[in-house]
Amino acid sequence: MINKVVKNVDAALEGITDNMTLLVGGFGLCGIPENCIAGLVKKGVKGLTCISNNAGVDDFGLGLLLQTKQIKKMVSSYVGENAEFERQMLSGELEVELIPQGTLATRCLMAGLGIPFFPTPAGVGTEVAIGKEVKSITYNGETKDYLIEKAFEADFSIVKAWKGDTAGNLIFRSTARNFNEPMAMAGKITIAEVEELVEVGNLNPDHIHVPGIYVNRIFKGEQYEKRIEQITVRKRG
Amino acid sequence: MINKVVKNVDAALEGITDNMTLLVGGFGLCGIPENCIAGLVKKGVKGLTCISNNAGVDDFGLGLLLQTKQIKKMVSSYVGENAEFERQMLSGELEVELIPQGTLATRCLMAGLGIPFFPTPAGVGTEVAIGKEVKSITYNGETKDYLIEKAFEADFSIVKAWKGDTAGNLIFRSTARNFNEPMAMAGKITIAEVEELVEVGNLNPDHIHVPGIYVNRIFKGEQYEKRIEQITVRKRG
Amino acid sequence: MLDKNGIAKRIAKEVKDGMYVNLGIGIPTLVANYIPEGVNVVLQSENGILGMGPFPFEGEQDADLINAGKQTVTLLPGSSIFSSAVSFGMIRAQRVHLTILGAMEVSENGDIANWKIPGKMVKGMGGAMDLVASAKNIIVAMQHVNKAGESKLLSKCDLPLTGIKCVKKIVTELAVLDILPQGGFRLLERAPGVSVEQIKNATAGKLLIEGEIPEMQL
Amino acid sequence: MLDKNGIAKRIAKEVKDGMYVNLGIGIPTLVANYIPEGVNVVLQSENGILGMGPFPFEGEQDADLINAGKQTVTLLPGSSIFSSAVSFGMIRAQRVHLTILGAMEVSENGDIANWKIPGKMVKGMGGAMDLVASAKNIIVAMQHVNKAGESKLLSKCDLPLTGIKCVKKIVTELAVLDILPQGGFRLLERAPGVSVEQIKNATAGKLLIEGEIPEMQL
Repeated sequence: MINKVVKNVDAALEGITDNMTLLVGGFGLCGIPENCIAGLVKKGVKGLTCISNNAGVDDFGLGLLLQTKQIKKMVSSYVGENAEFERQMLSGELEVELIPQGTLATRCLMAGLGIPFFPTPAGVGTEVAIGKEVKSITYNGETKDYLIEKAFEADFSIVKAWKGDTAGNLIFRSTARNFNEPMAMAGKITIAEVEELVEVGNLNPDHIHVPGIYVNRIFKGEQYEKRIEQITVRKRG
Repeated sequence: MINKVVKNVDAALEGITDNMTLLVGGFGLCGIPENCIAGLVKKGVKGLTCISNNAGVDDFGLGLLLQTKQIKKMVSSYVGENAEFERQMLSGELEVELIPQGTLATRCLMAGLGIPFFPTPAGVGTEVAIGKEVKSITYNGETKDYLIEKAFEADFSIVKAWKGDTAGNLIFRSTARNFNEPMAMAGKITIAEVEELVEVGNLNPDHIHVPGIYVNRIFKGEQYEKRIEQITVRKRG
Repeated sequence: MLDKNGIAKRIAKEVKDGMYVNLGIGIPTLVANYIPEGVNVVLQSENGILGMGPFPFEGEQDADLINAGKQTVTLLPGSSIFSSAVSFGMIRAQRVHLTILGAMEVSENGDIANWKIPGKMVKGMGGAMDLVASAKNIIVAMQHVNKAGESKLLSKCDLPLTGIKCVKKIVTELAVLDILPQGGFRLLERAPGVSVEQIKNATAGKLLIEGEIPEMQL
Repeated sequence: MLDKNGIAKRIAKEVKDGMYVNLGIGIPTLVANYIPEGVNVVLQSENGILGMGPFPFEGEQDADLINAGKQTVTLLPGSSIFSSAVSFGMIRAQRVHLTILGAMEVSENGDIANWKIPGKMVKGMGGAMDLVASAKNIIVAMQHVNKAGESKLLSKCDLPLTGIKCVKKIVTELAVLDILPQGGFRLLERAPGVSVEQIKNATAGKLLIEGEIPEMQL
């Protein structure tokens, strides 16, 4: 097997320089690569374009990189759980591109599958369609318009998994899978941080969500806060 | 949960009529829906178009449906482990469309993802490209030609899984996963036969390969021969 | 006139046995509380769940298990987990039968606007554009008029669109209406105590009233 | 002159530490036997394996575990299993670094023909067209001449093509050659005991010979 283990977050982030484009996994604060984000803050790279479904909250997730003004542009489907984000966007300091969530996820998957563009009906007739090729397609007897969307071409993917092995194989836990799975497949270089790093032979090959071939570097995160954005509970009857 | 269980193979195959197009899972004889194929022989439907990576051997797999001349057309990537197939093809009784294996798999996956066409470089400059749209695309700095291929529009998908639950969730075992996973996602109606059918709650939601939403009917196959096409072994040193 | 729970209760009657359903944030989320026993439906959450259950009991919340509204939830027996890419794949492939979501405006040809108000902070469309572009059946839960008393059922939407020609049915505090293939809001039911006249006054788009309009049964 | 195992042995030297490799049926399969200890490579089988191991011990074969040649195989620790769709996805996305496969003909501009002979029973291209269209590095293991003594390294392929401008290197019983970006077979090494003259006579396409051609080190 090919060993993908790097010693720590600094080694994992090697080669990330100013003005690069990063795919950053997670949905809300669920399954975000906490250690890599902290590492990027410490590293101080600037002018980043971050493609991530959300932009974190003020003091956690990508919000940390917004506070330090390391992000030039966000590509997301839903933002604004974050006062600093709003301030930077309204002041024009931060560029924001909003795209449909399914388009975002699929642009990742298609990068991982080597399919440079794909049609989707999402956004037809809306401002998302501006400047995009529109094609009328009949499929399964239904004719409708589709936008032609492009697979991402990001420099690095940064994802967080539950378990990983030294060969880079990843297993996610519950809805922390979200964008981490397609983004892990999409980057030119994929960095995975995991809660538990095991030797090869300890993961069932049938349970692996992302094969190690897609992962260039893997390390065990030092600690995980795993913050919850909205705790919603019910009382025991 | 929505219960997808049907009582037996006959109930599972209900609605399959002459001249329909079926996606049939498996690679070689590995992971083929043995019980459904036997059921189709018994049912006697004719003029079928079968999309399947291979065409079985003379006395097993899709070869059984060739013997009874129920197949009008095969769409496959590799055939001919089968004398009757060869005879019917050479005599013109059987129509054969050969397409690249990755194109075959991806045409299934894209159907399951609602993406009616996609570009692939496979087959550019070969006879596979005849009559197809060719597009020059620059992706990740590399410019090359791609063929535009279409997602399948099959009437039924017939797949075999290892375990399934009453909600239609499927788990495959080892390389019996192959085309079964994307084909399960691709049919207008998907029929899954399984070695073990369990009640909901017995499968780990993180281990499921095909979510039950894609599966319309599920049943436990009566028996599995699981024949091996080429036993290759080594002697203990 | 219905309150939010009343609207949810009425929409719940549209949810049929055997459906896979995606519920948006707000009133649509409440619909889950009114689906009758014996009607087996599976709730999809677009961040990667089929078989979403109720909120967890206090202390049992799991940071790795949230819904598309970022709330902690639970999984029912028979649930499955998948990536965001597969989630929108099954939506795009029309395996999710029914989408219920909120709207700021709906037009008489079925256009919907629910993500952006020019001049205000824009949070994004999330998965709404994907859902409305693909779902075969879309029911909108909304207020018939805005706070200024202006109709939100228009001949043409003023706000930036989320999707076009997609809404099939609307349930408001005043009425149930469907949208005809050739265009126009067809009045189907009145909310308890609401007159046809009130609905007429609250609807700016083309309203079709044929025969006697019954009162909703909740 | 090399036998099949000799060709495989020579190709094995092209396999570098850290590579993901797809081996075709025939001679390419033998390459696995000659990869030196300490060179960590992962074998991909396009039916859905990364980390393919050797054939199983007698009696331990598993009908659910085969390779793309439909032979029973084993899995090494650290292997993973995936669908055919993901398998060709990783091939198309160029995550598989090296493809080694057989050929009936190769042309001086890197075209390859290896799936069809007109008039004979055609079995199909399997995954070959996908592999040659996407792999960044393609090495062909083949006989320099056919049974009739005719060269299989041509200026232009006669047989139906599998892919165009894709072959990077060729190892035959006589020689190692690479294909130049501008076209032409460049002779790199002679098989033990084979003269440049023999290779010239066996090569119909444009052959480039620069300086002294060393004998292969096996």
